[in-house]
Amino acid sequence: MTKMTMVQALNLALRQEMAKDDGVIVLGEDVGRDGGVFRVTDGLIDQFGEQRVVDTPLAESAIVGMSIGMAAYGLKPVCEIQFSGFSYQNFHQIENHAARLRWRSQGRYPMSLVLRAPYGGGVRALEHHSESREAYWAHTPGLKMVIPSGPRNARALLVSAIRDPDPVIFYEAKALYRAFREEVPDEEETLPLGRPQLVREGKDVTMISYGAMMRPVMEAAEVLRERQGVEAEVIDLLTISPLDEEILVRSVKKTGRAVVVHEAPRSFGPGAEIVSRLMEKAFFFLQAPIERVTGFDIVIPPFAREKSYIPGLERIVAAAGRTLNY
Amino acid sequence: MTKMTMVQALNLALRQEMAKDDGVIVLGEDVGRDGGVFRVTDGLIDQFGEQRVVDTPLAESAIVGMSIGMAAYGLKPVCEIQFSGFSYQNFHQIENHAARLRWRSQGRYPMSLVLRAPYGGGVRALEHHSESREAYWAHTPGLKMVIPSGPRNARALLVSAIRDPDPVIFYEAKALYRAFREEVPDEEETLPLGRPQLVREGKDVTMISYGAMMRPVMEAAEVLRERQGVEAEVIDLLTISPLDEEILVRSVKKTGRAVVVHEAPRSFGPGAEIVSRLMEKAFFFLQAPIERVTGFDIVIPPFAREKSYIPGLERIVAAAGRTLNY
Amino acid sequence: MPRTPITISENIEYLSILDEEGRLDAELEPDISGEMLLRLYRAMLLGRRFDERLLDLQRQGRIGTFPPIKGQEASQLGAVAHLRPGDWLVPSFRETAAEVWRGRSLSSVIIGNNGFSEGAVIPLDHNDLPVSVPVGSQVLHAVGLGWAARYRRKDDIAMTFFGDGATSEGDFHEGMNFAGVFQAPVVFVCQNNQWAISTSFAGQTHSATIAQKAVAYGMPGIRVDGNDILAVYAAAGEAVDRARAGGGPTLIECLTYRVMMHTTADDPKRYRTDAEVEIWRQRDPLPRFGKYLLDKGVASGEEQNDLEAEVLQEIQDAVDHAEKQMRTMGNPLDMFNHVYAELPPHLAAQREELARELAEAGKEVQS
Amino acid sequence: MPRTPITISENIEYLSILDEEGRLDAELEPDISGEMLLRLYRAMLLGRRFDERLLDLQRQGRIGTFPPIKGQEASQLGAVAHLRPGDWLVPSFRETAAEVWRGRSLSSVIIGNNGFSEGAVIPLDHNDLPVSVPVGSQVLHAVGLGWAARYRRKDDIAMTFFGDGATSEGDFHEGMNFAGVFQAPVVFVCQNNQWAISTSFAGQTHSATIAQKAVAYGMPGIRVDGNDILAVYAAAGEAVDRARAGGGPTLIECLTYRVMMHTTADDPKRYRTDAEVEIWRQRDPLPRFGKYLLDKGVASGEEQNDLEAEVLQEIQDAVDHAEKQMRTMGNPLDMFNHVYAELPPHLAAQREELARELAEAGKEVQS
Ligand SMILES: Cc1ncc(C[n+]2csc(CCOP(=O)(O)OP(=O)(O)O)c2C)c(N)n1
Ligand SMILES: Cc1ncc(C[n+]2csc(CCOP(=O)(O)OP(=O)(O)O)c2C)c(N)n1
Ligand SMILES: [Mg+2]
Ligand SMILES: [Mg+2]
Repeated sequence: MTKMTMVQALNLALRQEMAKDDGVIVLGEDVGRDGGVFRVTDGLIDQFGEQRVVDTPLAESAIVGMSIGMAAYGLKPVCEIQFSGFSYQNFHQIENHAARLRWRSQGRYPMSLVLRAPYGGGVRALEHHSESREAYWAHTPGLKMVIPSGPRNARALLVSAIRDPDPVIFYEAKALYRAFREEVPDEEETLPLGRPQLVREGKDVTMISYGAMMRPVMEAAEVLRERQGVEAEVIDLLTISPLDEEILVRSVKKTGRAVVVHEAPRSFGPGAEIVSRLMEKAFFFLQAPIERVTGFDIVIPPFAREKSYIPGLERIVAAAGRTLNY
Repeated sequence: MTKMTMVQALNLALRQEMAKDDGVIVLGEDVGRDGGVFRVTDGLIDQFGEQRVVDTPLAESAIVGMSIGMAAYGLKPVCEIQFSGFSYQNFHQIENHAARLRWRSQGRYPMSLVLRAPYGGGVRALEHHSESREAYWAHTPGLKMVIPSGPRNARALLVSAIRDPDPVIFYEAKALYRAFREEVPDEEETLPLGRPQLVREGKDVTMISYGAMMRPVMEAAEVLRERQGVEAEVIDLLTISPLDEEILVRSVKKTGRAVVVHEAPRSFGPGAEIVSRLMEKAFFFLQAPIERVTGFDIVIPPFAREKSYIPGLERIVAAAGRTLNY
Repeated sequence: MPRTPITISENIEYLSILDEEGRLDAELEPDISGEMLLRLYRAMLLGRRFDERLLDLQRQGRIGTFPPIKGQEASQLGAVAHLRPGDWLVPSFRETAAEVWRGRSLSSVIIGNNGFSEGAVIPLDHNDLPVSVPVGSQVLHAVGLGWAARYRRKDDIAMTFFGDGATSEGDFHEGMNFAGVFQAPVVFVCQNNQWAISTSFAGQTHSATIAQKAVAYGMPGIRVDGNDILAVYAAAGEAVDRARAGGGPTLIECLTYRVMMHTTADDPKRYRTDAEVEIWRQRDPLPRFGKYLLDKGVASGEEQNDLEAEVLQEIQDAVDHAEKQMRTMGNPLDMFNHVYAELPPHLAAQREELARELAEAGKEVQS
Repeated sequence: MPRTPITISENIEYLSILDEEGRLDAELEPDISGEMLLRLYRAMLLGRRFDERLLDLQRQGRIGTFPPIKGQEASQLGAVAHLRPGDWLVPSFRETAAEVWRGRSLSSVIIGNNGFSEGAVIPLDHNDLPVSVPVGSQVLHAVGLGWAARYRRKDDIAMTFFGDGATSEGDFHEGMNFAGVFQAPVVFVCQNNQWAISTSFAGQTHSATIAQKAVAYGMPGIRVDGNDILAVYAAAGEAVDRARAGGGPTLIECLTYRVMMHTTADDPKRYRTDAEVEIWRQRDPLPRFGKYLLDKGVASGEEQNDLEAEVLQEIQDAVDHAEKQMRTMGNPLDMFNHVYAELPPHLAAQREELARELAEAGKEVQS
């Protein structure tokens, strides 16, 4: 066990999987010599060489398109898109091909491909560097969409994503990269994709979130207990899609109330799907409308105003209060 | 008044707006000489010349990127993407720029741009020619997303879209292009964007849909009356985003039940947002979970199987039945 | 020298060996065995007759929309002829002759054109990708495949096909550039059939040739008479050998013509003249090659006639076989197959929904 | 001639006028008025000193991350100097000197670098687009603007800037190709500063120059010494005149160097040697131009020193002004402005939500 930041934990995941499986290839802009602009791939090129840690020219569609070819060949490309705000340059390669090639070839070609990209706000970045648009991928059949919430699960999920036979979009919250350290076991650890985790038990209200928002959500749960004696149950989705609602439904059947929290814009966002699943599967148990605490339906503003955009502790606490007092 | 197909009605809209405003420019692949692969732009080049009906090289990002430049200049480009399945090639131009340039320039540059694209299944087409992914755009702040359901509203909405100061993604259901004719007035007609329409009154259940699905939905409403004496109220969204839920909420407060129908995949799809808005605004009035009748969460299959994918009359009737018997 | 021309070090050439009058440049004549010549001729003939038959079937409503290849057989076959089974063919959507050369069955083409996913299946003994509809997008996959082969220390290469229209797409550019930087073993074959639906070559690019676009990527480029199978064969042979030997990628432009409509949904009379088409009908690659074989004594007129009959029979058998097969296909529940390696719970539930619906409608399907 | 080289008809040249030793090729010396020479020198100096000051501010935490331009002043100013107010500058993110030349205030740069949307405002008397961060994407907007100007029968042109890295993006290719086909009045200026973050020019493309990429689009291309403002000025002048006269687009490659880090978040020591940087520091465009003015008698050493003081004062005033302005900025509710021409109902409601939240938190804002 070592205490690690999320950057270090992700680096460990890559390092161990690369050592274990020579089919794993890391590629992207500045992932080699530079070690990635956030240093997630730091040092990999020294250990594995330029053949396995590939600095590419500046072209996202090509990075993904080339990865698709590699995956069809049977390799396991882990490509980095420098910021998720530039993953739309390769949207068509993902939608038209990565998400379909296994299916189109009737199972002939595997598509074990991971697209890593930093997402989300809170790091005083330039325009296009703070978006949270996981819903685009979550709505795309054939993909898996994963977002870890801390060093330990980031490492375990990345290992699982690399081993997964299907294409995985793996978003990493920039705000978490160096925010805190966690014990991460040296030995191998995986986490199954498609399984949300109950991370705090409670009986009064269910809070559902993922990624960077897990921190204010957990804080809010604590504050609710301290301030009002409210016991919030908290679920970390980890995998956004395919969304397994079972544990969510179970929790809401118990609490009767739910708050969904994400940075992404509200309308047509991830929260809407969660609301819908809960309404479909736990209709009679709901005591109040489910609250969505989300980014607004506008472009996330440049950093002078981003704090007011991103859901924070008080916004979450207030929403929980509303469901409780409904 | 002339009886027109949707193709003819769209052509009329373009023709009249172009005649009226020399800032309106039509551009895209095969829109000129060929009149568009579905003939929506048929004859425009003869009337307005090559300067206003521009056949472009084969590059979607360029078509949209060039349109963005035109719009910043103050023109009103109406670009055609040949099939919505190829609009992901220009996803970044829309997300990174079209949806933001007014905002980025603090209101300095207008972005009066319409992106027309045929969408949806039911015409025995090749792969990538039958998708329904309006949720991508609906989730993107700064855009408007419009889908007409017949010749007359198609014409009126397209005129409004062209005059709108904001970028509009305008999806046209291929299945409706020549499916039926409607009286379309010769004189100008517009419809406000952002206003769903109540198209059938009823008291037992609210059915909400748009685009090509309006036909089976209206049929289902009729069948429900005939078979079971159920009075379904039907709402045609017309504008998917910005979604104005007012009329939906009012209806559901009356009926207590709702069925949402779309071709798009279910998860993280447009229906989820509608469900969420209704749950937020009409929670106490809901007598049963809202039913989502949608495409499955898979790539729409090639045409031998597409009938089983796309929601049809019986699937809709059955869903209405479920909410009524809940 | 303060104002000096920049020397273009890339080699960009034009190649023609057997011209449209059937005149042979004997010095450049590639050394092809009689057996290979016959195989190529048969494949061209099969490609041609199959295309014609598909058009009939489409007009009879027995298949859906499809893109005819007539006139482009030489461009395709002269190039794929060099591939070994372990190599990768990465087609667009208009390379039926090339796909069939690589082992794709005629019946699978018919089945695919009838909207059955089953038609896309690639023969197990060939490493090819299925048809790719989004124009230009497949070019990048070839780069990844070529890169991967080299990484695995195989001397397999990737050959990708695309049209003149495709060269306008960003993906073509990104793919060429990546191939150049990584010196990937990829042969880029542009079938410049001079039309992209209604857009002429002149409307597609202001460049005089596609071949010279190789200059932008520091890569050799060559334009060949694409209706001259000997020229295509010679140029592709050089490119394939270079790629296999580690010499990097090549761009080949086959100058040919789309004699038919873009797809069966298209009406070319709207945008081009019959006169232009007529000129190109005269340049037909098939009789040109037939005459060469005749002159060379590889296949007599009679032998060519026999081949014709053989090929027609093969096509008839394929149609019969496909139509028989399709009667047992189409279980709607199969649409859930292969979307993921394993069906996730929510899809299992949706599959169940559909199964229930079908059962209620009295449709018998195994679920 | 069955195997013949394809003649490249595009004119691709290299241009240098005032070399790094300060030697002038008098024959090629462009005819620039003394007033213009002084304006250009002042703008270079302002660009340089402002860049240095921004770096200080960033290190002091008084602005956010930003991309320094040091060493690229000549590439930018030699080109934009030809634009008229009605023309369009379409920048990437590393053209601060060019933007300032066009009338953008220094304080707006500081404000923008502090995360205020207000910083992006374009002066009303110039037709420029704001900074564009997605690499290569802006190139297409220039084509649309140029096209639109010509459609409106104006002889205004568009000039777009981008880096060597940007030439790998599909959008660069699509933009060049569209400009060629439509003969749009666009000048494409590539600042080849030889690095795209950590990727060297050699790792970016296998092409020997950026200029020769023009061949792919049937367009003239020229490579100039980008640290030689006379060469940039001469080449850009020709290109601008050609575009304005209806002669179509041009690609200009300014060979220069990113002397500083990519952005203040970058550490170039990880991927390049100090020795390489040192070589390029010697080629600094600023003293080279200063010496030329001295030799030419346009500005004495003393005059240059006075300019230096003047420029520093201008920068100080801008910093003061910006910091004062920012104290009155930042109403969070403003984030809802300009997303649409009119606020739609759901956004009005969300704005209301935020206003309530801020009120509850005791924050005073006008809603
Ligand atoms: C990305 C994309 N845009 C548009 C289309 C529609 N489309 C199909 S084929 C075609 C023309 C292709 O021209 P070319 O590349 O020359 O190939 P050809 O059809 O001549 O073989 C177009 C526009 C498509 N399939 N994909
Ligand atoms: C589409 C896109 N991909 C990646 C990035 C991240 N990024 C910003 S600048 C840059 C390098 C740009 O290099 P170049 O075009 O040479 O311009 P320079 O920075 O040298 O001025 C990268 C990779 C981006 N902004 N946009
Ligand atoms: Mg073509
Ligand atoms: Mg650069």
